[in-house]
Amino acid sequence: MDWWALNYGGNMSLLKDLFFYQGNKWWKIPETTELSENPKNEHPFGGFLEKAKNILLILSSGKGHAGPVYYWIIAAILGIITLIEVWWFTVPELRYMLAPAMLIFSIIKFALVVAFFMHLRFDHKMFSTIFITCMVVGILFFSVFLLLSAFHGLGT
Amino acid sequence: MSTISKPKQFQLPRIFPRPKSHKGLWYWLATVDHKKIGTMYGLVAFFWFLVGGIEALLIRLQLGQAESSILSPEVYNQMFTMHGTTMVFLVVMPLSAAFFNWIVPLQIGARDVAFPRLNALSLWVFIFGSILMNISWFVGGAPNGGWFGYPPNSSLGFNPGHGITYWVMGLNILGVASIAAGLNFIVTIINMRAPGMHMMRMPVFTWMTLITSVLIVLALPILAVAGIQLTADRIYGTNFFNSEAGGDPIFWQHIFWLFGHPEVYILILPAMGIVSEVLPTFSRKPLFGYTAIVFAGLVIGFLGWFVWSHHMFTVGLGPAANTAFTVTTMLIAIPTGVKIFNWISTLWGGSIKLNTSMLFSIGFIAMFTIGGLSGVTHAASPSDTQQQDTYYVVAHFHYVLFGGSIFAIFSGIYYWWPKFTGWLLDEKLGKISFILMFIGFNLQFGPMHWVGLNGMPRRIYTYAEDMGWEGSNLAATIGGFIIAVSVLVFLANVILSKRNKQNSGGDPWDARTLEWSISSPPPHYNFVEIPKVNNIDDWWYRKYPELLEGNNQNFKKQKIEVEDSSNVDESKIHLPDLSYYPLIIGIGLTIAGLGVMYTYALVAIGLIMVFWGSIGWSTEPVNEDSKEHH
Amino acid sequence: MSTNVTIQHGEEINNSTGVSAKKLLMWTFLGSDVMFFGTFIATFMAYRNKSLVGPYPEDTLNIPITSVSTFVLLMSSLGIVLALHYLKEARMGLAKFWLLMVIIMGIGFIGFQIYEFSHFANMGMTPQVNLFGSTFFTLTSLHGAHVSLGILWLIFLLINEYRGNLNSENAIDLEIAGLYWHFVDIVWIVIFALLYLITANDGVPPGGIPWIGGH
Amino acid sequence: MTKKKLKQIFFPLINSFLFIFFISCGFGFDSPLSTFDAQGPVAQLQKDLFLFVFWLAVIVFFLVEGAILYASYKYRQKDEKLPAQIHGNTKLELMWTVLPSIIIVIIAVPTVMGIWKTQVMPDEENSLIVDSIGHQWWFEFRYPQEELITANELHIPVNKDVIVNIESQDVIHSFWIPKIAGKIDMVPNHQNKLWIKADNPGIYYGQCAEFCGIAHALMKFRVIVHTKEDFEKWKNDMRTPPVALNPGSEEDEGRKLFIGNCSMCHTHDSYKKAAYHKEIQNQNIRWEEWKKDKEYSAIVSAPNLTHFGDRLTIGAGLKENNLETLSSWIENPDNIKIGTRMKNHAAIYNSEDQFLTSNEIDQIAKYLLSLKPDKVNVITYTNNN
Repeated sequence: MDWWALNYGGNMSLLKDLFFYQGNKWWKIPETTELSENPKNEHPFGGFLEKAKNILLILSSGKGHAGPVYYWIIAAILGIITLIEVWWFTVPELRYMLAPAMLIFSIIKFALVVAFFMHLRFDHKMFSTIFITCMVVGILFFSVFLLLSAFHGLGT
Repeated sequence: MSTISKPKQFQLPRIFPRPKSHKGLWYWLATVDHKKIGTMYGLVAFFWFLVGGIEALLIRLQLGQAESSILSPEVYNQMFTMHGTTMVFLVVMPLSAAFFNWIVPLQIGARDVAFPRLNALSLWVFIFGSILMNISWFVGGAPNGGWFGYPPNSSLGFNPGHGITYWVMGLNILGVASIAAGLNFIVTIINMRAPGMHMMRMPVFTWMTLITSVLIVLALPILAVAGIQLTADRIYGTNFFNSEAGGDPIFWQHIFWLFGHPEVYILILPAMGIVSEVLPTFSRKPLFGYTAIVFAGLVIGFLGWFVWSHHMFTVGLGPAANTAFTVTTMLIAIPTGVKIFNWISTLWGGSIKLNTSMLFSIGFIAMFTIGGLSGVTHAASPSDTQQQDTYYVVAHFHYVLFGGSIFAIFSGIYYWWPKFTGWLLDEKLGKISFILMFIGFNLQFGPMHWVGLNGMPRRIYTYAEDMGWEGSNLAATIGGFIIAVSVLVFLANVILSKRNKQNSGGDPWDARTLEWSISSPPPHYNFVEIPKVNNIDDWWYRKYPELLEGNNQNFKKQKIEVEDSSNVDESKIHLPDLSYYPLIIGIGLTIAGLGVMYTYALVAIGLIMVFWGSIGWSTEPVNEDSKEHH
Repeated sequence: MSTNVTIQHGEEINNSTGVSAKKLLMWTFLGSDVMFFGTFIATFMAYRNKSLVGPYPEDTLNIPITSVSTFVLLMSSLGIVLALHYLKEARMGLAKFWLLMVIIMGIGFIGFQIYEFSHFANMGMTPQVNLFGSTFFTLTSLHGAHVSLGILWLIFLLINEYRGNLNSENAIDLEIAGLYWHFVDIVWIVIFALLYLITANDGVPPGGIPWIGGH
Repeated sequence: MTKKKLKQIFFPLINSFLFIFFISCGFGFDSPLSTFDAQGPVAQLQKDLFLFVFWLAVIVFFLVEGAILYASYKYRQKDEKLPAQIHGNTKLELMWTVLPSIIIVIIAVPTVMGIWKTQVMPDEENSLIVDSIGHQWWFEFRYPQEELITANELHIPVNKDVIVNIESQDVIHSFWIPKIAGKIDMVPNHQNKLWIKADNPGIYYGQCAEFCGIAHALMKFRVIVHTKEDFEKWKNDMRTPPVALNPGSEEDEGRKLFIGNCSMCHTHDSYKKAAYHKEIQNQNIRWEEWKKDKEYSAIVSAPNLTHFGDRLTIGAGLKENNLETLSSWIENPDNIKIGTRMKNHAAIYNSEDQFLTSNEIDQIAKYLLSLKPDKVNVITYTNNN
């Protein structure tokens, strides 16, 4: 547990981190330029979500940088994955695995483009927050919807 | 797009000169000032409120007695379709948008929204979209498929003619306006807050605007897709909802309510925001449980995405799906309850000033509670199969959307009117209009609970005498006319109060948030100096600094005057200049929409206008005189 | 009170957070577009194998050709990221070259799509013929409309680059156009996987009538 | 604020509440479509569940509204002093998050049990199966086990599980018999199932509850719940040919007119053997014809008129079935129900040379009323509405 305490400290509250803290971390709406102490307020949700926040922070933190060479490498990887996709499609023996494989490949490609080409990995974390929120709501939402369409009338 | 001005910046040759004067029609057409745009939103939406109200009165007249024949069944179907569509898309949403426009930049201490021209675009697209939808009355019949437009009844095979096409086209265009406005307010609220205004120092109205905008931005595209699919079905003969080609009518219901349920929260969250501003101001104490109210709003905004099938308990999704949606629907009652209890606690122990605005807000809590409780009876899906599509549902959502949204909007009108105009509305007439509206509203929609449980289905243009529904319907009709009288009293109030202007000053209510720290009506640049925010209700604590030191006993109001804008060197404040390109794009979009129904020539003209507008927009400098800064 | 007068220029970086408002707008718009394409893709998936008459995916889709066009679009994403990089470094020659390449690749992609559509139409597959046609054509043509809009936008920026209006100082304008372009690309990544690779082998669904029109 | 002003504001509020309460109570729940007069286990469960939630809601209602009224009266402004500035209270917040959650759980348990109880179909072997098909704007009923077919009047035995398979041919309708069970939609391309069971013999009202076009308000039906013996009799009747007609009588003239003008859409001889399958086939053909040419097709799907003389109502439950209403219907269906396909497609309304004289209309009506099973086998319909 040392690395946990080392990286994320022990005395943060989720609310403070989400809304009051100045910095450039994940899941953060940026702060305005000048800060001053907030008056004492009641926070009925203060504190007890701390662990969840720490897990989120750990899952999502990361550093890195990119330049033209990186871009070419990423493009090469993208191209290779596309080739593998098409090859996989043409091999009849692999066809039973087609759907999951294609989904995984497209998610990898999706993530590569978003993270490196769209600079989400290096940019302000708020952009990630916005985009990932939309993706999560969308994916959850349409999964439920597809389930409902597929299992219409289940149980009657 | 390229907006940074350079001396050799390419500019589209201008057909019209860029307006300069801050007066006259040309100014109103080209304005990018959020306050002017808010005013126009308000006026246009209020016009549609009157239109939708007249439609409602005609419906009530028809149903006032058994087997009446004031409206033909065809016209009746058009009436209730347009009443629903008008009230949702042309009244409550734009009236909320009017408040967003007027209030949000003032509350967060900004000079304008983040994208003033985009804001003007939203306004014009909304205005022309609403006109487009209502053109249908004059060209062969208004839409008649209900505001939910279920196919196959709304598909070409069962509903020939242009009515439904106008409806979907109008919704698509209005969707563009809403999404543009939603994007604008998200960016504005995140990015334009005054220094020191943390997210958790924002006024609740601004918070609810943010949540509403997020819902708009995520939900309206779904409606756009449904609209595109239905348009394609009707015009190009595709098969999305064509049951003969294997298309699934249930599918439309899913997409529509995928959009439709977040839409319900789009309609009610701004109202909750307004009430959360009015209650603490007139109770003269802080909002009870600010954080809880904000979080309850967030939770409602999120849960609202996963309850849509409670509109579909009777389509046969099966007990598994019904159980899941019953549970998620009931969960929504919890954050809603938290809000109601917090509002009551805000009243509790306060020093309540019962003026018109406050009465409407208290009326909101009282009526919204009834709507919420009847909502729980709907969530119980076995008994909902008895209530679905009866007047019980009509009663329920009018208690939420009229007793909720409209009451709160009137509360907001009376509350912010002095900020809009600089003069006060008459309290006596205001209270009369409240009492009339309260009685009329309950008289109209209260008996609908009973008549619905007594088996009266929705959307019927007539009913037989032996059904036992006449008494309740007559009461409802009388109630409807009482509401109409109260709206007339409100209009009279506006006219009479304007005649003997009672100057309000900048801060007539001894209010709490930043918009009251400047003069009324605010100058076009809003704040002489961008304020520095130290507290939640910053303006309040500037007036009562002792409160911050924990002094709860002997309060003294510090003498702080609202900002004086008479001696301001305006040359130092740079605001975007007027632009008529948003108007051109708005007109172009509407023409293109009309063309989709009639001829491609119009589509081409519309698209050329849109293209011209966008190029002009992106090449014109934001302000003409800002060139030397770059 | 400090003399903190924020001079505001409307739609420029004018804010108290230091985040570009335009970029924020674009990301929020992309989030909104996720729902737009999400609904269309969900429609397609929900109607998969529900067509009653042919042609079915296995009768029509041509994976090799689409693979090439997919590759072209992917590489255009590389192009725009390089164009932006060189623009930021003020290496205008390379910046212009790559932006031009992106536009050419984009037009190439649209060309492939036009070819594909006309090929399908010749085979007898139209949006009117069955559910597969309806869902396929609306989704791909709306994606194509997004690409076309992006091409117009990039041409506009390229003109500005030649006129010297777009330079390293306002590279943000290219960056947000790039975000849009990348998004269109990732949507195609999903479309290529779902509409083409996964469904391309779908034949006659239960209850469907086999298609007799030949290739 | 003075007391006088308070009176001005609060008394109207309270009065309006009371007013609404009293007038609403006066209206009662005596409609034939009332959901409060449950006559079957499904409706009973739904009613009980509603009342359970309702009374809980009433308690919450009085607490909340009472608190609002009390607070607004008690804490009205008395002086210019500021009240105590309270920002919140964590314990209270927790309380009113947890308490509603508990209430929700209390409501959710019987609700979920109710969902599974009402929506899971009973054993098919021991149930009567009825197929109900919604049309614009009438209901078709088929009994696949018995091979019977009828329209707008659903006959079922008392105290027996009935599974209704619910479909639609054109747009979405909804099948609803408030006194027996909650509604379920009739959706093209989907087969929904509804379980109903009636406790007492009698006549119950049904109604389409999903907006389905111009005559939505007029799309009704009747459910006739028989005792077991009566139901057997009814089944026998449905297989018995009608009373023979005297050649040359008015009824016989009507028969000829009917065969010439009406019988391409209206089947009236489903008492024959194997008529069931033929009628289904015919309805499908009619439906296909109409789909092909929705404006001018010569035939459209139409209600089966076998033993029409025994029907209680005409026009899908709109009017009592007698010579006067029937003649008025045949003369112009718009008199009774607007927008019917009969009016839009039948040659007798659209081409001048085929218009009927009032005499002919009377003859057809008399013929239709004479369509009664031969054996006099009187079933007593007890109308308890």
